[in-house]
Amino acid sequence: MSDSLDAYLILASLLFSIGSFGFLARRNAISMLMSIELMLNGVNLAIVAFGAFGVTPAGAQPLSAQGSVIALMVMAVAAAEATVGLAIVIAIYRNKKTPLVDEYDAMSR
Amino acid sequence: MTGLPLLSIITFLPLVGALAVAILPATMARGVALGFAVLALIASLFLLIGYLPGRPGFQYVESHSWIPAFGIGYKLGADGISVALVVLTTTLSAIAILASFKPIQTRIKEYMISFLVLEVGMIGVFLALDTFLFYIFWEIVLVPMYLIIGIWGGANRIYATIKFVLYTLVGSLLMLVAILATAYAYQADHAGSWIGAFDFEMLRAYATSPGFADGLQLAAFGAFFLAFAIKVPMFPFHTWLPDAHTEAPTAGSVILAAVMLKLGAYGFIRFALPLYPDAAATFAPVIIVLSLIAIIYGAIVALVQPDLKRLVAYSSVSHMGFVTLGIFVFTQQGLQGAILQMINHGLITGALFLLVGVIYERTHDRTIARMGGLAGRTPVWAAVFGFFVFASVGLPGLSGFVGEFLVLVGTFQANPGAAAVATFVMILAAGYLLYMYGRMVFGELSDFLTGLGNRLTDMTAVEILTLVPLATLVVIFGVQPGLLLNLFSGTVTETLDAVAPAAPIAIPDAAVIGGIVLLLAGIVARTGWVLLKPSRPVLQPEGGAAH
Amino acid sequence: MLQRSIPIILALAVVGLVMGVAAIMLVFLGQDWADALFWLLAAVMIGAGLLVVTMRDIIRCGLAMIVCFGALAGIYVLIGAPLLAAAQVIIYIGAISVLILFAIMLTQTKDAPSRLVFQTQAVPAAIASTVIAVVVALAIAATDWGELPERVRLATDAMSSVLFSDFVLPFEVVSVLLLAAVVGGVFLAKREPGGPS
Amino acid sequence: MDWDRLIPLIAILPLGGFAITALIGRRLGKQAHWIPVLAVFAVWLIAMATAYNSLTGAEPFGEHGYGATLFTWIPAGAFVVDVGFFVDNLTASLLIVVTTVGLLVHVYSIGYMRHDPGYWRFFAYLNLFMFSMLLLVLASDFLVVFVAWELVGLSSYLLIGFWYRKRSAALAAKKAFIVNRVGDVGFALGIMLIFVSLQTLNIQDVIHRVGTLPQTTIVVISLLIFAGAVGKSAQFPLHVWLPDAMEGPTPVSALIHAATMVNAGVYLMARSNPIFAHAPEAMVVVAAIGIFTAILAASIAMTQTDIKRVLAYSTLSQLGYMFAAFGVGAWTAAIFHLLAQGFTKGLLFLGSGSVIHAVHEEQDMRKMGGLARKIPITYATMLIGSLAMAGIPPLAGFFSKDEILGESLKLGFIWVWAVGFIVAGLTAFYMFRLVGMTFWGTFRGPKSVWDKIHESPSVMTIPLILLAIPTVLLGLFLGLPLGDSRIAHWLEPVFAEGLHILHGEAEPAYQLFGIDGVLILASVTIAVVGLAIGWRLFGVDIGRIRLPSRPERVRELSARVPFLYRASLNKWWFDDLNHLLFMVIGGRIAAAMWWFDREVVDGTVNAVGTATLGAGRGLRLVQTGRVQNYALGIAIGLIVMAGSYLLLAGR
Amino acid sequence: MSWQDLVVISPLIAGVLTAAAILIVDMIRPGSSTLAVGTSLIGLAITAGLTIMVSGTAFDGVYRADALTTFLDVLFIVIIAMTIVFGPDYLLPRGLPVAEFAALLVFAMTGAMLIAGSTDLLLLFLGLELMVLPGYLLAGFHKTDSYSTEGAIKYFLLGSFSSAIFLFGLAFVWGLTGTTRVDGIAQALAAVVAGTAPLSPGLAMGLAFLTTGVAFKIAAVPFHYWTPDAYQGSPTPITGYLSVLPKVGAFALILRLFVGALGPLAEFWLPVMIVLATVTMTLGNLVALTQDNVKRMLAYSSIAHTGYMLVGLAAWAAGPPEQSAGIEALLFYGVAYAFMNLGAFAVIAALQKRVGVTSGLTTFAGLGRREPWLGVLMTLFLLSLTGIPPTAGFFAKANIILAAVQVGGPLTILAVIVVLNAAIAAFYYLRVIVYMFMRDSASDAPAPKHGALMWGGLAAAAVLTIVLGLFPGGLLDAAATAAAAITTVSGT
Repeated sequence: MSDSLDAYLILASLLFSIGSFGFLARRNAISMLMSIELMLNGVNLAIVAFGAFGVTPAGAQPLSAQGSVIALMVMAVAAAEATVGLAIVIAIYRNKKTPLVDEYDAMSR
Repeated sequence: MTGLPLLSIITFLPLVGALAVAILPATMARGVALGFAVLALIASLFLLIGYLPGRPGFQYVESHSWIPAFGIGYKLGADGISVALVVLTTTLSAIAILASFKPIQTRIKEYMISFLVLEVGMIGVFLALDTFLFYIFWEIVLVPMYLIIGIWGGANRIYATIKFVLYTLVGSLLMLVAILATAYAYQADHAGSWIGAFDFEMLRAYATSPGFADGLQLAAFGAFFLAFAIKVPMFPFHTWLPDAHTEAPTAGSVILAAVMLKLGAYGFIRFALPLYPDAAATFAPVIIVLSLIAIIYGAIVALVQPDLKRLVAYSSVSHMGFVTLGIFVFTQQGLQGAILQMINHGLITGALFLLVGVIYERTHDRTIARMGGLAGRTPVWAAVFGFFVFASVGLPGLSGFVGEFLVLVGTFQANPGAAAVATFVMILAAGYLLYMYGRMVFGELSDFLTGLGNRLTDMTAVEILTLVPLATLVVIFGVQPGLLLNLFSGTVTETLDAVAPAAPIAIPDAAVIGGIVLLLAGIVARTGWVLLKPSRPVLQPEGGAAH
Repeated sequence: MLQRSIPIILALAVVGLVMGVAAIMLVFLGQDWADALFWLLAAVMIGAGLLVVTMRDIIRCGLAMIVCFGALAGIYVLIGAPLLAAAQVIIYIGAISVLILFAIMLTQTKDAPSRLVFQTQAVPAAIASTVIAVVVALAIAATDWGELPERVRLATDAMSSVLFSDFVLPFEVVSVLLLAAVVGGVFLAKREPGGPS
Repeated sequence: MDWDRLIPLIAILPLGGFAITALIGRRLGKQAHWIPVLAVFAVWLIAMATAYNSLTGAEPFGEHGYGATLFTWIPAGAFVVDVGFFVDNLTASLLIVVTTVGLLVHVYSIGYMRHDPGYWRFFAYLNLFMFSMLLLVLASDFLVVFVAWELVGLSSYLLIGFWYRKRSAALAAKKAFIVNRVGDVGFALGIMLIFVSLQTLNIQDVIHRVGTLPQTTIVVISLLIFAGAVGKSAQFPLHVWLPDAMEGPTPVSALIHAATMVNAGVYLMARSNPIFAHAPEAMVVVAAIGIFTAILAASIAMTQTDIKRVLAYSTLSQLGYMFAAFGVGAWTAAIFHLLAQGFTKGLLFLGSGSVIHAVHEEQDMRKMGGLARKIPITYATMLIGSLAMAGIPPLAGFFSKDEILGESLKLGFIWVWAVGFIVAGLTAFYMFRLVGMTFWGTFRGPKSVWDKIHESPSVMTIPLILLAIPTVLLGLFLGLPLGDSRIAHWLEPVFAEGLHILHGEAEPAYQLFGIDGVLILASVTIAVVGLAIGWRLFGVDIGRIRLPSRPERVRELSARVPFLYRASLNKWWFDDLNHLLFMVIGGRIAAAMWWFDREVVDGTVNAVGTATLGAGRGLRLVQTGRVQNYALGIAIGLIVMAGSYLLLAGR
Repeated sequence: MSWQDLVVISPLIAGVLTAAAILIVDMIRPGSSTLAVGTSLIGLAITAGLTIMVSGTAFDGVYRADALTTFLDVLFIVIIAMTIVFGPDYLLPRGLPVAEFAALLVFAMTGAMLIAGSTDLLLLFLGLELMVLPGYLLAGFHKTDSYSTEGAIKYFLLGSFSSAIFLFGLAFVWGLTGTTRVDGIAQALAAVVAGTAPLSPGLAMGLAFLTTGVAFKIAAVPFHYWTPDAYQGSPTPITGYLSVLPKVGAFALILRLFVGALGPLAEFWLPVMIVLATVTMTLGNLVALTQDNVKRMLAYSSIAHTGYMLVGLAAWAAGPPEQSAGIEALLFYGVAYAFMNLGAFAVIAALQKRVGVTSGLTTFAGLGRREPWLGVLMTLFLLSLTGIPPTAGFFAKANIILAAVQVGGPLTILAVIVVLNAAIAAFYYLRVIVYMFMRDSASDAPAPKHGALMWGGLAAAAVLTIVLGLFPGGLLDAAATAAAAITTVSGT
């Protein structure tokens, strides 16, 4: 079981879709941020799994190593996004006095 | 020819004028604009004199590579038709500018600039020998007219002008696709070399042999047809015209009627026929039927127009119907008559709009029913108006007659039935024009006009000055149409050789029945719609009607 | 009170179930412990994930997220990427989660936790995300990955060499990325003297 | 003499007169008449010279006339139209009438229009008309004829509407022009057909080569030309414009609507006679229409009370005679009648003008009576004219009308003869009804008017006298010797070819003491009968012969045939019919079409706009402003995308 | 990492250094806008110089400075320079710092340049992030304004959502091909096309996720929702930037990814592109018809323009890979679009110099009277957006259509759809002109004074708009070489 790529991939996709559900459903901006983090982790899991099980094409670096590095990059990107996102959340919170995204609808149509 | 790029000079003199107007103070705008318009006129007269009617092909050709990547060139050239139309354009532009000295009091600078740019576009269209360049000039014409109607126009001007631009744009954009597709077809057949793919002469040569593929011909001709039919305008694409005419300022209507409507007809003759002869032959019956409808229909609708300008506008629809009819019967007389009719219509309708403007200046009203007895109060105006009204009725001896009759003779050869139908419009034309003339000019002075008191003055010297040249030309071309006919007879023959229909064009019953069925279907459908919910003009920005 | 704790109960149920399965596998079926561990961690991760997106109190959501990431780290170890697991712990649990918790604190309104957890469109959202999950899962199942029979343990030195040979440029770019994020973030989060507090 | 220079002058001089007067006439004031009158006088001299030389067969005219090309008008490929003139005896005869009557009318107008503010305008128009009419007569090309055809229409329009302040005048002018146009359409189509089938429009070429065409084509051509003639000569059903045309000043009625323009139709058919000769079917139509118009107009003329309208209807009736004559093939007779009528009608109209002038612009005969004593010259001349109209020998009208009736009978058109015979009676009747009501009995107008009535100035009376001369003598001059008349000799070269085609062998010899004599007696008798009835009912007062008018008897008689009376009074309701057809129904159609244009054609355009905007309005609702809605949208998009990719992969 | 590598990526380094320099200068002399602008312009000039000079590949091929790179880089640099120039007139009255503004812009530019040059999935992704992250921040740059921040958070949330989607797809593609190199992927897919390897559902799904992610960045329907709100909310000069750089950058990504890597699968994703293009331009135009806020209207119009550019891509995908007309048209369109759009937004920014002036249509009423030059310039840009000759916008459209008709078949219909859309679009562009010239001004407030920078920038945009329309030859050749650089690669 723990030796099958599919298991890990499905797990990853589960995490991804849970995150997407959160993103679609939660009202609180920060909850949405967290959901995005979940999605990214799902992606990471998939990447690592591929790295662990994938066949390294001839002449390329070992896939596992590539995978880890890519995952690392993704983490960094996630961190950056979190920084930016939280900054924006705080800024809008100052204006609107609420973290609830569905009340940010001054602009529409 | 001389080394002097005469055509470029004619084309771009007004542009220089526009720049000059832009730089110089507004007080000088009128003078400068008129000056450059007259310069252009003089230059075009040089062209007229220098042009040698006998020779085939184009003269004064200027050809420079412009966008080598696609073989697009800056190529101008003149043949008989172009020469005639260019001179018409320059003349009427000068007159129109002169005529708008008094009426236009606000934003005179912008006005003159728009007008000169407009002139550039129109001349360019008539001289361009590169399909791409042609399209560019074609579109350039739109913008100034859009502004002229929209800024200096009447109450409902914004609706009118947007309708005008959008309507025209739909057609012309499809034409762009057609132009490009044609160019590619040429390129594909010349080992992927773009050289000559936009050059009219090359394309024409290719069109005569081996000729473009049927599918392309039909599609491309369809697109060209739409663009030109809207511009002419042919039934049922004509409804922008009455609005545009009614709302445009006097000079705008003049140019619109006198020159811009000719762009479409010119396009048919210059591009649509030579490039897609087979498709043209295929389409001809339909177009003839549409032209006949336009001729009769325009006249009938004109009979009940309460608004003077609208009446003239619908008469334009009717008269331009003769042009398209003459073009698509593919006979020497028909085509020559069509071109003659283009020029005559330009002179006569232009003059009519000028005269309407004269009265509008004084009364600020165009309702025929409120006029009456002008002959007593403004005899000169009444006389001149009468002159042009009869010219428009097609009175022999004035230019209007020759063109129409040639078209009819040409049509008769191709299809007597069509000629018979078209000839009946002689009655209707007399009907609506004389009704209007009698209503306005005869009888006792109407209460409305009496109310104006002495504000209702006769024509001023300037106004007369604007009309004298037109009247003279109308008489000259009426007595000596040969002056024009010989100018472009050669070109006409060339064009016809390209099309050369085997047999007289039989209008298939299918075309007629189809047309009628469509009309009826339209009536039924539309009536239903109207009954369901009354539709109002929507193309206008909210509150657009207001000043 | 009851439906308030439903998500928790649900999550615990999932966890318990899976742990039970794992226990059974271990004890009775004598399978190797890795599978069991996989199940365990997976269960914890999914359960925690569900809690993150369902719980009302956002602070608990944050905590649940930490749990979730922890479990994921475990899975990384299991899959043979211990270094990454470490990074996971450091970056996510260490940095991001804390950052988020701070943000939560900053944006807690007086009337928090708020009345409604979910959007009006929670149901369609659930459907949509389920469909995504199903589609992806089907695609995965239907695909022959030509994968190895068993997972490759990652050699740390290999990773470092890769990082500093092939991926040196991305590495540098990431630093720039973070720099930009920080610069902007600071500007945006900084309270304006004149601005509303 | 250099005819190539001289003959064009006939048309050019009036044109010049028109141009000058139109431009500077206003300043000339009451002297404005000089230029036009002198121009026309010069034209008269030239025309007379031309006519003389032509009729005497002098060179270059010879037997068959002389023509020359002046310049090419329209060069359009094969379609080449030359402007040129052609003068033969037919032209010559017309020239005589047109220029003579024209000149006299010009002179007459000097007096008649004296006090009109539009004095100069009037003379300008008159010259324009002279130019058009003479161009029509001289032209050597069908299209040029058509040009003149339209130009006379124009000048008629201008002159009918001369008193433009009168709404009725303006409307009458419009009506005249438009109704004429209806005929012109036919003419134009005929010209096209001629060109398409013969590749030329030169009249001489056409009439010589027309025989080569298929029969049907010729019939169609002749019918189309006939349509043009019907319009211009106001034959049924296009007769409605002529009575209204009396709204114009009386000299105009005399010149255009009696003596010259209305005869253009007959002239045109005579000019192109060989075409008709090839189309007997068409000839029958011509005869039928002509004789029907004759009786129709005569019947109406009997009850009209406006002096000029009576004359107008009599004009119609006489034109009907001419058409009938042409239809039966008595072409010489037709032209003879044309000439006779030209002078007679000119005389009568000018006379009526003098009368109207005398009673202060009153045209209603019921307000006249007993004027004979007050305006003797007018009376005398008009009496002569009326007798001529009635067909009393030896006046001009007698010869021409008698020849028409006789010919039609001899050529086997008994029905034409029969109707014509009745019409002759009616003519005599209504002419003397007119004379009786106007000149005899007692004056029925206001006393104040009666006192001021006086004879017109000599500038008006002299033309009357001058016109009376041909009215008396023309018949004797042209119509004798009977059966072999001078006019026949004149026109022989013109008609010989056509007549040969038509009748083949020469027609039977003239026998004074045979059938022809009987016919003469018959027509004289019927004329006398009609005249007598007229006298009986409306009185007479010639020297000894005196009878009182008997209005009550008139009422009684008319009450006896109420329908006929009302029909005659209401002109057989033709105006009402036209009004219904073209004003009411036509107006409805036009209005409907305009509705169609606004709602359907333009409405569709606007509907497209509405639809587009509507689509936009609908689609913008998607943009709710809620992030999650957007996200959901994206998610759905993602699902669709994945689905489609998987499908694509599946293929 | 060798010296050679550093030389090749020197433009990127220069970009980063410029950003840093701006910040440092600002620390030394806080709040000096002229200084900030000056520094950034100098830095950008240097960057441009380097870009034009260097060429070659670095880091064994993950970064290629080829013709395409140079073309796009120069475009990006000019865009950023213009945006910076337009900034102060709007920012200063609202007390917003120019330095951070400029720095963030330059960071974003570096990201775009990285995209233009990289041939490695991961690098592309990072470049994308580096391009958009500053974008999020800039959208919310007016942090005390609720609209600005609202736009920002919408942009950010959806943006990172799409990034996650993109990454997921990236993961699958990588996992299946075993490499992040564009050429490597191309080879692997070539095998698929050749039939030696199956086109597995996993791969298809990966591609779907990638497409979605990219479609979001170029604001293709139905992934466009963020555009109107973000554009309307952002400070106007930044809106101009947002409407141009991220879009063109994302198209650069598309070129590298879909043409470079997924080229072999062209006819596989072609149908999707055709549908995307049609839906995008139609919806964009239709909704734009109903907008009364010019910024929002231009947002929708920018969506429509995305559709037009996609037609170029579709034209390439439908034709033989070495026939690069479609790509050339796309590149040309990008350039033309950049300048006319920047110009239009710059005019709005200039109008909004006075704080409190909205971007509603009524703001433009009587502009032709109040500020004739602004009116004329706006007219020019709008006409160019409409596609009226002789402007860049016209030639760009013509070029797209030409590319489409060259392929023929369904693309001809697409071309017709394009022109019909152009006709629809004319209505709302002309409507602004109606307000400017045919309506009377609502307010009679005196026109604010505009800085020389603003005028300079506007002049530059206007000149470019006209010149590119009248003499497009040079740019055409450049685009041709640039396109060749990529199509030849994928052609093999």
